[in-house]
Amino acid sequence: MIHISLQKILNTAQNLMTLNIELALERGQFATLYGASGAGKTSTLRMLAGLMKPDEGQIIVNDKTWVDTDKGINLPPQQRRVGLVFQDYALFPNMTVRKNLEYALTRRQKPDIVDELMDMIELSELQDRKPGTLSGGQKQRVALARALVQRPDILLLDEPLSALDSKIRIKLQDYLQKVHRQYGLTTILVSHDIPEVFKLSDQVYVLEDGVVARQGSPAEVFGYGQMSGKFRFTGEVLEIRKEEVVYIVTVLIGTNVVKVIAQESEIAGLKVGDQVMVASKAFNPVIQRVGE
Amino acid sequence: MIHISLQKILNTAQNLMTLNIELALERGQFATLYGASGAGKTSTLRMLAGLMKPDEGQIIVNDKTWVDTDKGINLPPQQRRVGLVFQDYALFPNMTVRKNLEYALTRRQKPDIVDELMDMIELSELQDRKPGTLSGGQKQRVALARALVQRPDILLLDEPLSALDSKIRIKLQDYLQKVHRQYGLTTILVSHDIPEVFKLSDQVYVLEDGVVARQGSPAEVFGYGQMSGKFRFTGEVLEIRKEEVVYIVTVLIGTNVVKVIAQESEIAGLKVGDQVMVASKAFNPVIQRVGE
Amino acid sequence: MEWQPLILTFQLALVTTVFLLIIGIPLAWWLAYTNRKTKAVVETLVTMPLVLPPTVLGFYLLVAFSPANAFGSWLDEWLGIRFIFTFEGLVLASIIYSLPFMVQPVQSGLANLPSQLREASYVMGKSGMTTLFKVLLPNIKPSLLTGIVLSFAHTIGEFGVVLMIGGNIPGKTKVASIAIYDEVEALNYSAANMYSIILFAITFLILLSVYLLNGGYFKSAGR
Amino acid sequence: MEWQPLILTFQLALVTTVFLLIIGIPLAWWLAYTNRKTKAVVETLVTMPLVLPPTVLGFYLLVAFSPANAFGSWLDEWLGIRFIFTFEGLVLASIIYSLPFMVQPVQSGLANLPSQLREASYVMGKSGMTTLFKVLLPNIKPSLLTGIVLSFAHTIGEFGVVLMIGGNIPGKTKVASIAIYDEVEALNYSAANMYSIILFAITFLILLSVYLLNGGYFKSAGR
Amino acid sequence: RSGNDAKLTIATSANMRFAIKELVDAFSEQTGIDCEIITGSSGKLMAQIIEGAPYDLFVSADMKYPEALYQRGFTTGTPQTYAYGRLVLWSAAEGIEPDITILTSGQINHIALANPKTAPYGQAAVEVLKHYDIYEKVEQKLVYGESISQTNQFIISGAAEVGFTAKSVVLSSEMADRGAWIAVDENACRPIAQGAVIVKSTGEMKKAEKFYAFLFSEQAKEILEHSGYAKNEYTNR
Ligand SMILES: Nc1ncnc2c1ncn2[C@@H]1O[C@H](COP(=O)(O)OP(=O)(O)OP(=O)(O)O)[C@@H](O)[C@H]1O
Ligand SMILES: Nc1ncnc2c1ncn2[C@@H]1O[C@H](COP(=O)(O)OP(=O)(O)OP(=O)(O)O)[C@@H](O)[C@H]1O
Ligand code: MOO
Ligand SMILES: [Mg+2]
Ligand SMILES: [Mg+2]
Repeated sequence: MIHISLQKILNTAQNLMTLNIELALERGQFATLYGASGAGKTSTLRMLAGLMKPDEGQIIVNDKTWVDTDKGINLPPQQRRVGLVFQDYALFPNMTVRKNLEYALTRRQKPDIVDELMDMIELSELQDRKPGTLSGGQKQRVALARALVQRPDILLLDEPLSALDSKIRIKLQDYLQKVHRQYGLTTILVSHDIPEVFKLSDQVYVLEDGVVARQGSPAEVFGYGQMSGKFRFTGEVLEIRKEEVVYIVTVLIGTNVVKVIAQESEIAGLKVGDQVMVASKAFNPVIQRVGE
Repeated sequence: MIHISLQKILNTAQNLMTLNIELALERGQFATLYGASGAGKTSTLRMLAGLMKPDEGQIIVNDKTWVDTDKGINLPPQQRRVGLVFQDYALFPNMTVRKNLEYALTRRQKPDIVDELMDMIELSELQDRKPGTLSGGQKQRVALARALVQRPDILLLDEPLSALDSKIRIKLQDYLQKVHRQYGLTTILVSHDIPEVFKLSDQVYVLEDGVVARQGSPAEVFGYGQMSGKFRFTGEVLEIRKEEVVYIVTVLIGTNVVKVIAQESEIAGLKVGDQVMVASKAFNPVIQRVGE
Repeated sequence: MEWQPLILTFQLALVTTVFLLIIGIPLAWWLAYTNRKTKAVVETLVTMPLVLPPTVLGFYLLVAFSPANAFGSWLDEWLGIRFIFTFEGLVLASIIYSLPFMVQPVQSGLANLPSQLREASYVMGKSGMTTLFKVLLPNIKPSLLTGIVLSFAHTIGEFGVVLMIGGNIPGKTKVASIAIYDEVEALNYSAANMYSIILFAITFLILLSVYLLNGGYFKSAGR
Repeated sequence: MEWQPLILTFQLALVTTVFLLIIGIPLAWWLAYTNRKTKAVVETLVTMPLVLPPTVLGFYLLVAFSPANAFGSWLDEWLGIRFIFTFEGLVLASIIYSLPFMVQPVQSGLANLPSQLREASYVMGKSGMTTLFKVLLPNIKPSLLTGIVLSFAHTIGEFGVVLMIGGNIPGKTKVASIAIYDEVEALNYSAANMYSIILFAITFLILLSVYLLNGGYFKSAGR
Repeated sequence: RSGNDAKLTIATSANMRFAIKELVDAFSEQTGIDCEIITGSSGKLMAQIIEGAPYDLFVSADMKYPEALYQRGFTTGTPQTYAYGRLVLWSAAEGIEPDITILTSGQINHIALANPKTAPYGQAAVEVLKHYDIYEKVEQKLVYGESISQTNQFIISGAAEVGFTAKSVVLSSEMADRGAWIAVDENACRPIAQGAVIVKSTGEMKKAEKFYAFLFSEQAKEILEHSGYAKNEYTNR
């Protein structure tokens, strides 16, 4: 079990914001911190990693106290078994991919894990290249592998995939899932991307102005419920066109464009850019693989 | 009309890649460059802006020759009427928001446009703040406004929204659309995000290894066609569960989770993470606004 | 003890630093962004005056600028400028001698700035000059201050070159460093100490305030 | 003309630069990352030796380290080190005098590095030392080279301090700068020119190669 | 650093730079003792001796510095005068015949002399200017070298059209035929008495005493005389 209870006054652009976070994570859980820019997500991760000192609070990880401000305990980052993937990777530009991973080895560790991780995350071909010559997705994989070398108790991921294109993004999500399971990690992810949160996490914590406003499974938090018979899709209105007596509303659902016929009464006040729900009463879906 | 025909040998990590781009844009068009990391999108924009010299080629904008390597013409960036929004904003850290915009004014210009743009893009409240204290979305808006101050002929946007959360992202897409129409711009956007491309662009150019592999409207390029009666959605398999004699496949479509009942034959070879198409034969959708 | 040498010293340091800013900044700018092969040669040349003992450098300057020489007499006749035994000469010599201390920090400051700032300004139609003064320099204040501090301090302590080309004329070229040296040689240790302490105290206060300011900048620049 | 002063000069410059690296790097590291109020004071103190004329600084060092003094005789008796009229003394004096030229560039190099590099290393359990040597320094090579070049060149040209504390003893403290000075004073201009040209040529080649290397690094660092 | 092969270290003022070489050569030939010459300004050398410089003898440009050393107990005895310096007016500029009378003319922009505050030859030069009653008139033209040596650089480079230096300089082999010079009337200033002392507590006392004795020998007097120094305060009195 990981108990986190932190308070910190952050000075944002104009005013002060009190970060006041209470989290209780199961071992092996994949948790996500979700929230608007400036909500305090990165600050929370930094306090977990020991890179920022909380004003008050405790962090207890598997019965070991990392932070207890009352007792004056605040372990330095070196003594916390944490892996951290920074949003901008923070790879060491002077080292090759292999050297970046090897640097993370502790003195007592066997170096086998480096090869194991490079195999798993498909880095072997890149091992002699310097970070400067890698594409964004490749860099990200190296950063992930490097954070895993020490077999951390907790893996912290700060918006690791936000700058990547969808193909690489999906691939890296798969890697994340794989290592999370394989190494029995407790993972805390910061992400803005709802599909990503859905796909990866057991538990979502929504931060708003420094406090956890909601928490639960992705489906609970994002309010779509568990659907079965009836189907509902949320999407965005792209176009509203009048055609004779009805209106044709073009809706973007994910990457799909759907045209819906609607009555004037249904679309009262609706305008382009609005979020809408498209539901059907009778829907017999068939599924079919898309050729890649 | 904007004619672009450029060749440039780029040295990528291991080998050389020849960028060979032919584009013909209508005035007032919103075009998107889409393609994998390293395909040459940024390089194309940089050559348009005059920040990179092509090995060979021409750029003719509204009958004015910006580049003609045969004639030795290569206008410096200062003489091209281009607005460019860099992926990392490139705001001047030493200037306030207002000063950033005012800096862009030409000598002959009336300064009214600064206030006009700040109104339109809702920056007035931020005008006295320095970029360092702004959130990502706010920075992005400033960068966009700054690029518009000079009323450029062509607006170039290099993945301007990729690092933002979805709420801010949608808002900024709206701003983009608004200024594109209002100022009659010709806009070239680099984006990885298919919904964004759908929403914004008239024309998509897909770059692959330095050449335009496909082009057309978003619907044409991404192959979904213009749907009417029949509905199809593409999504990703999240889970496959056997329940008595049938399988329940959980599919993520956009941010929606859908459960589909499938026969064993339908899901042969299907696994978690696969892209699938969910289609229905009879679907009578109703539309409903989502409370914000 | 007289105040004149001290005043002269700070005048010299100030004027020299101002000229070094005027000369050093464009040079640093060119060096930071050029791809020319000559770059390394210019960098080396800028550093070379450091390598000679100041008195010897001073002697070579003396020979070069002497009115007995073609170049020196040309300067005198056509431009009316004399560089030996004049304040102007001290300034020139100090500029040559302290040039690397201005150029090097500014150059590496500029080289470390993200190139997008420059490019963004160019795309907005701004000239190199405007870009340099409005965008680049305001964003490398720590490096600029480092350059200013090193140049200023080095000029205050300069002695050999100044002695050689200046001729130790009271009120004109007798700066504090020479006055102190004089007193030491004349076995007037108490006067020498007095000068040193005052020079030290004033300079200490100047530099301390610069560094206190600088501290603020360094922090904001260091992400 | 003898080769000994030239050899001695490069020995002095080399030893001094090595010591400056050893002392200057930790100092620069502390200055780059500390938030202490004392920071500006230390920065100022490091720069202060520049402010005194070298000969006067040399004189004060001479008095401080003289065995006629409590401190000097303590050093002599307890540590067996003599700093005056010895090579060790030249090294010490040169270190004090050139310290800002090493500290300043390295400090601003470190301050400009993204803090994530340091933090990433700490999170991996690495000590400050390991982080400094394996991660930070290899990524500020241009700044390190600037520091090395300025210190090296400045030590080669150093003259006033060295003359005062070293006393011009052949083979021990008579470095090239003093030899050249001597020849100029003795009106042996041809010998002085000879020394100067050789000193110049060797240093020019050393610095040029450093800058050519540096050019490569600068480019890769300048995004 | 003692023993038979150890060298004798002689600290010498700037004006003696040329004569001392000849003296040392003759001495070494006679006794087989090798010598090391350290040249510098008298004030600097004195400061170094006080702080423990390994110099065996101090051959100064005047009596003041050796006397000061003696007062502080750094020498074996009182300083003795080994020679009297002579001042000359020297010019390396084309078309200038050095003479006291031209100093006030418009032809002359700068007059070089050693710093009168620290160098005896500079002091003597000021006395000369005052003797001819032109000090006030030429004060604006004066430029000061740190020592005789630097004064020489001003003159040779032509930066100063004319200047006062030691006779030993213009008679040296290096400067023979460089420019033109005239001797300054020895009645125009106080004689420049130059003293030498043996520095106490060096390991080379015996050798130092030998050189000291040699410095006052007839042979040395002869060398000094043809180098530009005088045996007596006034040659012609
Ligand atoms: N060391 C610090 N001390 C005080 N305030 C800080 C510190 N670091 C960041 N802040 C402030 O705390 C607030 C929260 O920042 P944080 O980086 O945690 O947000 P975030 O949720 O990660 O946002 P984003 O999605 O933009 O990354 C910001 O307004 C920031 O200015
Ligand atoms: N000035 C240059 N000279 C030569 N090659 C370059 C230059 N700039 C970039 N390249 C190379 O050209 C290739 C294409 O780069 P470009 O930045 O255009 O890709 P991109 O499509 O924008 O990719 P991303 O989505 O990662 O931004 C890269 O492999 C890069 O290393
Ligand atoms: O020999 Mo001196 O000390 O220049 O007069
Ligand atoms: Mg964050
Ligand atoms: Mg790009």
